Amino acid sequence: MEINILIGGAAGQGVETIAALLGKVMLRSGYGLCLDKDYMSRVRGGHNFSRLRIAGETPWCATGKVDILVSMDQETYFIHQDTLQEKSRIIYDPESFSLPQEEKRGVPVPLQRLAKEAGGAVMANTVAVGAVLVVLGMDTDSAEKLLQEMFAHKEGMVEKNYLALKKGYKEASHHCSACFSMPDKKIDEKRLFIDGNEVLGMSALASGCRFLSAYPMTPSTGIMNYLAGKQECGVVVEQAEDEIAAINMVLGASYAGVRSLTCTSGGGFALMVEGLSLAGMTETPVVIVMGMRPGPATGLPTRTEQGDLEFVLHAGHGEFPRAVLSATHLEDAFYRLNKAFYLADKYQVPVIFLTDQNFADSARSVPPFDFQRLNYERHLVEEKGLIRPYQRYRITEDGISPRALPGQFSGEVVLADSDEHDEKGNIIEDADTRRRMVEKRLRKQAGLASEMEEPTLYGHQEPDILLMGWGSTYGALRETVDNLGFQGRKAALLHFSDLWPLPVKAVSEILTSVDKSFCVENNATGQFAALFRRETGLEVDHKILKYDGRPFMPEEILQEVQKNV
Amino acid sequence: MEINILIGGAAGQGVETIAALLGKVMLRSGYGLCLDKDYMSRVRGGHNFSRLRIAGETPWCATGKVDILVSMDQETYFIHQDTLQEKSRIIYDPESFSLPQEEKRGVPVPLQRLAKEAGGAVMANTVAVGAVLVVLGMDTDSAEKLLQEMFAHKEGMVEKNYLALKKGYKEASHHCSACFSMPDKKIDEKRLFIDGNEVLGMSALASGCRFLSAYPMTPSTGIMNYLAGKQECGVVVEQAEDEIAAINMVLGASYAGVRSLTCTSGGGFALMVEGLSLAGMTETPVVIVMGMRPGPATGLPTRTEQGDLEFVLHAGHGEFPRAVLSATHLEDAFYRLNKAFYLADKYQVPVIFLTDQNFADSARSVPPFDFQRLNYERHLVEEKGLIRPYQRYRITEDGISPRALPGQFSGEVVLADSDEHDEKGNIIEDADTRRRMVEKRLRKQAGLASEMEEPTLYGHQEPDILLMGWGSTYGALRETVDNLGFQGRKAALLHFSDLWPLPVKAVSEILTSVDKSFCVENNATGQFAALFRRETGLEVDHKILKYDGRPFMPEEILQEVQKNV
Amino acid sequence: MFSPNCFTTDQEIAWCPGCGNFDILQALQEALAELELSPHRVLLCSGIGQAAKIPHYIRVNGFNGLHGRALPPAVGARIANSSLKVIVQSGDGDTYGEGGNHFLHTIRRNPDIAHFVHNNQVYGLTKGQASPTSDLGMNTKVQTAGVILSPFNPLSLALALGAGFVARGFSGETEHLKQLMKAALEFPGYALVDILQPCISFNKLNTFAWYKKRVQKLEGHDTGDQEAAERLARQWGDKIPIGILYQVPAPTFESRIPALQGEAGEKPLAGRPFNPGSLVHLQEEFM
Amino acid sequence: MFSPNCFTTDQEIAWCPGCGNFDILQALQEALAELELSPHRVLLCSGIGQAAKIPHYIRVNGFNGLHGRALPPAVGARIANSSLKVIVQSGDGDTYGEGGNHFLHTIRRNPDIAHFVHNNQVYGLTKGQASPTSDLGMNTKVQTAGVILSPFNPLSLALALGAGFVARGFSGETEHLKQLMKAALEFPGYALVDILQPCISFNKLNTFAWYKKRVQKLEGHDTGDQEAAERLARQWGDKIPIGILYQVPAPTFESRIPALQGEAGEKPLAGRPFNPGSLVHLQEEFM
Ligand SMILES: Cc1ncc(C[n+]2csc(CCOP(=O)(O)OP(=O)(O)O)c2C)c(N)n1
Ligand SMILES: Cc1ncc(C[n+]2csc(CCOP(=O)(O)OP(=O)(O)O)c2C)c(N)n1
Ligand code: SF4
Ligand code: SF4
Ligand SMILES: [Mg+2]
Ligand SMILES: [Mg+2]
Repeated sequence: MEINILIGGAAGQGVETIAALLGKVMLRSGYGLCLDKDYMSRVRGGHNFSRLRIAGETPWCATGKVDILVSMDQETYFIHQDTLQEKSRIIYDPESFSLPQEEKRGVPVPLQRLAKEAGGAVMANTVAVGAVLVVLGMDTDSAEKLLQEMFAHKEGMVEKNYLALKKGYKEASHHCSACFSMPDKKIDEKRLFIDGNEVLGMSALASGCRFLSAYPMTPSTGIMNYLAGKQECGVVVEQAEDEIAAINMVLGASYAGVRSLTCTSGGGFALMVEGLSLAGMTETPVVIVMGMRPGPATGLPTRTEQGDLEFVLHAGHGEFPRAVLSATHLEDAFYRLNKAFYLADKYQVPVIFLTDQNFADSARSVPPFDFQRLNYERHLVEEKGLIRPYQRYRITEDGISPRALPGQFSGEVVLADSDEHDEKGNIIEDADTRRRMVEKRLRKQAGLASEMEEPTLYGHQEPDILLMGWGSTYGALRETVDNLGFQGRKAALLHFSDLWPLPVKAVSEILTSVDKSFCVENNATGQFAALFRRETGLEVDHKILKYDGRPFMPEEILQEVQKNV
Repeated sequence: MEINILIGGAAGQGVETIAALLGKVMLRSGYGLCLDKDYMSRVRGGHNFSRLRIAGETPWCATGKVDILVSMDQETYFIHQDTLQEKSRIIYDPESFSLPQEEKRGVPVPLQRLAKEAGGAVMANTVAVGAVLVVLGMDTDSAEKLLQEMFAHKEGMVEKNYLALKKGYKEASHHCSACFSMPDKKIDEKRLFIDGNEVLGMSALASGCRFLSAYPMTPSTGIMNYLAGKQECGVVVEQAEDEIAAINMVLGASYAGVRSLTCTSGGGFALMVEGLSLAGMTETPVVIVMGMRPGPATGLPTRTEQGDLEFVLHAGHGEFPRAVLSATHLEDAFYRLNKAFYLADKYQVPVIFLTDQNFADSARSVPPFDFQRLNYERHLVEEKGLIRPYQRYRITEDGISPRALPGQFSGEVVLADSDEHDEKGNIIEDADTRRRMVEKRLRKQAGLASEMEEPTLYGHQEPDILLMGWGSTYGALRETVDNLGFQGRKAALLHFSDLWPLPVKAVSEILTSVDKSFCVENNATGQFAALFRRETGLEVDHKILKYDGRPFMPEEILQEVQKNV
Repeated sequence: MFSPNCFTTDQEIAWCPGCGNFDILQALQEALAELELSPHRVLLCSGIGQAAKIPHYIRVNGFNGLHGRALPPAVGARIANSSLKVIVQSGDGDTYGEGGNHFLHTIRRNPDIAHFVHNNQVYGLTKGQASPTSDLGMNTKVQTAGVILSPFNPLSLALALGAGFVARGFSGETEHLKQLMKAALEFPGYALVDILQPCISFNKLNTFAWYKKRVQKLEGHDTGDQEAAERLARQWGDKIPIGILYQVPAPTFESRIPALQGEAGEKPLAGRPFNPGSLVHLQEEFM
Repeated sequence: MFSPNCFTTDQEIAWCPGCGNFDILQALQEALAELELSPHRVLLCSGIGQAAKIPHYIRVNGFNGLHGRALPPAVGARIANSSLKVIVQSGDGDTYGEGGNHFLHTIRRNPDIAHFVHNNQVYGLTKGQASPTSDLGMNTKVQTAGVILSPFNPLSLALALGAGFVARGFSGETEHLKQLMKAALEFPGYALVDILQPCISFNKLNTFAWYKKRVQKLEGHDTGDQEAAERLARQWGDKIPIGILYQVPAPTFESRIPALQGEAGEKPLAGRPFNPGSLVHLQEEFM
């Protein structure tokens, strides 16, 4: 039992506002929900939509079928009519456009007019929310409380919005009241309704990150927005003149002692590549959130892809250790970004945290996070551990040199150097020091490898069918495995969050015992499958690839799997 | 029979001048020779040296032992004394420093004083050349002719240099005349004495490249210097404000119709990565010569490494076809850079041409090139083939769209776009066009693959021992195989010039039939071996890796091979 | 024969209704028509942003490149084919932020390029962050405590760098803007027109009315007087001068590049015939 | 107690004997000593080039980063630890070429950084190509027909961008240079000292003698007069003014960043205690 609502319209018509309002109402009413967004690279016009999926438990991802279509313009109806079921309903404004005559599922609600009657055209969104609520057979209590909170500081707006809500509710009730029955609620405790970028911003803040420098770029701008709104928590957010400045500022700040972050997308990351190599050479901790979107070049700026895995794995000239982690689902991402900071500090390496538009812009209802689980060890030299004269790049067994901060110890200076250097950080040219420094740095890779988490098998524990994936496809893959299970198939998922150094034990063991393996990726060339082969020599049987800028739906994956077993 | 001369001294002491003079004398005397350079990232002081190896046939690379050491300062002697043989000789200026008493191999020649007597201290280099010639038992005819050519336009300098040459010759003859016997000459025809950067510059020019924009960076600056000196041939060389400007200028020029080139090293290439992706998306032909040096970051600016293979293979966000070729030896590189231009134009893709400091700065005597073999097809639409309205990104079976130039056809405009686009080049957002455009672009990869040259087996045709390598290690590997052959081993070399798409047929076939395979690379992580495994699932038995910034000597490789067979 | 219609395309325009970009587009189409430039002889290079979408809305050759990188391809194209009339058009963020270094050094080169900057004092496409030209104190989602970097003055900078043609326009004065564009297109060398452009969605400070009230067409100003131009360039506040501040030609980049001069120079680099065999003599110096 | 010797290192200096960089190094060591700055409280950021090797020759904290990127790490370090005295030092190519964009936008920020540019009007480390400040017509291996880009004037540019402290020094006037450095180090905000520095190996045009003959110490100039400063900045040729052209403080970047103000602001960002548990309340807005 679940309800799927799609709200569509032109950019600027309030699609996101309706979705956000409805989402929060559902959250507070104790439902599980998820929300994703599909939007164009423009500010007004075109076609955008948000999908809200509501169930007893929190769903893992969006699906393709729609129960209620909130159609803010005619285009929305034509684009999405194929997703409608027999019993679906279409909420639309009959004074703005009309549905084809044979279309019997319409719920006409004059959104604009009712909003104006309530006090202003801007409230058309609230009218639409009212209409949806009655169609679902819900009351307006929770929505009213929300409007109260949202508009408390705006003179008279609470009342006007109440009125708009009621008008929509009433008008729609003439056509369709409680046309759907809501799922059974299974959630008692408090939940957060939060999207990927917000989770990452919150995690960064709670990980003690105190400096973000970035240059705006979809789909990562949300992280910058989140942190910029939290400057009272003692974080500094500086919009850089370009991504080169961003990464270099962040390196300077990290060198000087604060946990620092930058966030970007492929094109901006491309500009950070030299700085990444600098982080590798100077052994400066840094976390880079890289939100993927379809490339090459500008590509499809507001859409999703997993096309930059190999790019981030090998980005930067020269050889140096790094870690690459990815965002799979919200709960995991909260703790994993903290792990990124931990690894960066402990190993003094750059850590790349891969997300994508699908992750960044999708929200779900999740239980509160455990802030006590977050790590804030800085791995700095303490007074008592200090060996004088201080050597920033002392050669050690594990490759990790003692890290002190400039100004930390009287009489000691800290020299970070982008040239090959000796233990003090001074430029060298000789072959022997070079060799020893390369080895020192690369020894850290082993330490990093030991920190990588093996993926755990989800689904059947002795599967015939193995799905493999990484990053934001987690939800769709998990649902696919569930569906295969319902069909009596022995199916399981190995989903990777930690990508580099690649943890290969679990998968190498199981791969030989399954009948069919599938690697599912949101890209055109199967980059994870290639990495996997590079590391193990093993090949998966099938690749399921999608590269049209849209996220996977579970039903698409299911279909591809069924074709091949 | 061969002679090895090492000329060493501080930067600014004329090491390179002596080497160049001697080299040209040997060339004209009909010997085969090669020359390599080892220098520091400074303009004066420190320690630099050049090694000249002279034989009947042209040697493939430098070796570690030295017959004549021209020691311009005391440091040179101490650094290189271990490379000397019993019969070696050391030419030095006794008025500048003295050798240890027990050192009996010295040939004292007061370089400074004799030069001043001849007319000026700058001619110390010419004095040294004279000394070397007599030690080798050669006459001064060829050297005189050369000085005549070099100084003809400088009043009085020819005579002064003659005098200096003679003084050095005479003075050294008191200590050691014809201490060595020269190899038998085996070369009758004319040869060129040319280094890697010069070969690439000449090839670019002869390939019809008419625009270079670059930002100076060792070890690629030599290409810019070469082309800048040839502007009368109709090439434009523009020093960019940064590497981002360089690649983008070059893309604009290529879009507008000229074969264009940029050259750089790792750090500069890092800054071009976004532009690379732009070339991929706009399908603009471009050739990038990427001269590797040890990283990460600034690393060892004047030294050599093959550490950026994986970086260039995956550089750029998003997925797009590219070719990666490499410079193995001079003759091959001359034609292969032309192939790079050909591939770029035909497939409308970026082509990366990998070199390194070892290749760039090493010179050999080689037969004249066959300019008629060079390709200059531009693969542009002709009037008769033009389909109107012109569509820059028409979807075709092989993925190659018709390329017209702006201004070429009256009434038709050419639109290049970095966003995902339709056939005309206009921005799109829909899934279907996106999918078709991704597939169109990636279809070109198959065409590129069909153009890749399989490496040919050098050495024993049914080998037990297989060496694999790529790029500038060719000479050292070839000599290693020869040496193994002399020792009665069945050894062979598969050396890759074309790297991506990787031609795997030859190697996959032979790998299973050899006893031991070795992948030899000038890096610390075995990047080619990793690529090879990714593409074939196969693993080599041993990796021989060197990452101290110095090129391989054949004897080092030999030793490692012998340890493991 | 030449009408602005020659330059229209069938693309749906993705700008917000009421955006100042529409006026700039129109002024450009009219300017090109009045100068009788055939679409295939014009090249428009742009970066990424709202303004930078313009090559899709006007029928001329277009190179819609990377964010911040509109100028370098234009310079490259001028070298390759100096018979093309080259225009560069982009946003303020693109030109003065991400692309600042190219702005500096392109001015130093002085290529024959007309540069039209849509200066809406905000990042439009990425939804409202401050741009280099945003006024002090402007609040955005990122600049939550208001802009603290002092605004970048493109005109002062261009003058300090020795640009030969420096002008300011306003999208709301379309006719005047068209004249500026024509003058820039006819100027031999690099010509900057910084165009004040209301962004109705994100810049609530510098609105149409705000600009309208302040802009003042220059009259009687001597465009050869650099110090006067510098003083005018600094004017920002109650009165903002629009018009040509400075106009003094100097030798262009193209006129100083050896390969583009003389007899061979008459044919664009891109069109010259070539035969590899003609260069065999290059080998001699190495023998 | 504080002597220039406190700041010397055991590194062999890789500059050419006679290079102007030696004088700059000495002036800096003396300036730091006279200002009684302890080595561990000073941070010197540089890029890549001959000048940029300086952190290896002076005993203070050093961040020797990438070519062209000396400024951004310095700004980051100031944010992280505003108790550090931060100096940026690099070459003209580094600062005005590769790093041009950071130069522009760092001036707009006005962080408390002293910026000393070793302006030898050439690329030294890469062996003699033109730099942005090279004089017109200068011949090099790349600029074989002479430099054709008009020289970049850092002082004019800094003034046009509103820099609060703009000065020019000459390495050959070490005492005078030291005073400039001290003034820049004491100036609250971004302070530029462009230092004329002979490169004996590659710049045969602007030699020590060339500079020596031309430089003129400013006397009686009002450092609060922007227009006068702009006029002086443009002077290049027979007479080249050295000294402080402009000096008018304005609020610094650091003083406008919310997280660095108030009570918490007294402790550098890098040194503040932190406990993840203190932020649990962040979740409320999502409930
Ligand atoms: C390298 C890179 N960084 C960031 C972006 C994201 N981006 C696209 S447009 C834009 C800003 C646009 O502002 P402006 O240039 O002023 O143009 P406007 O939209 O205001 O016309 C940004 C930051 C990008 N496309 N590429
Ligand atoms: C990204 C990048 N491009 C190019 C280089 C090569 N490079 C090193 S120093 C330098 C120029 C140095 O000139 P300048 O900054 O004037 O310093 P100087 O040596 O004259 O003191 C260049 C181009 C580099 N290290 N990194
Ligand atoms: S966001 Fe602003 S600049 Fe962009 S189209 Fe809309 S009004 Fe114009
Ligand atoms: S090359 Fe020039 S700048 Fe570099 S150290 Fe030598 S003299 Fe100084
Ligand atoms: Mg803008
Ligand atoms: Mg310099």
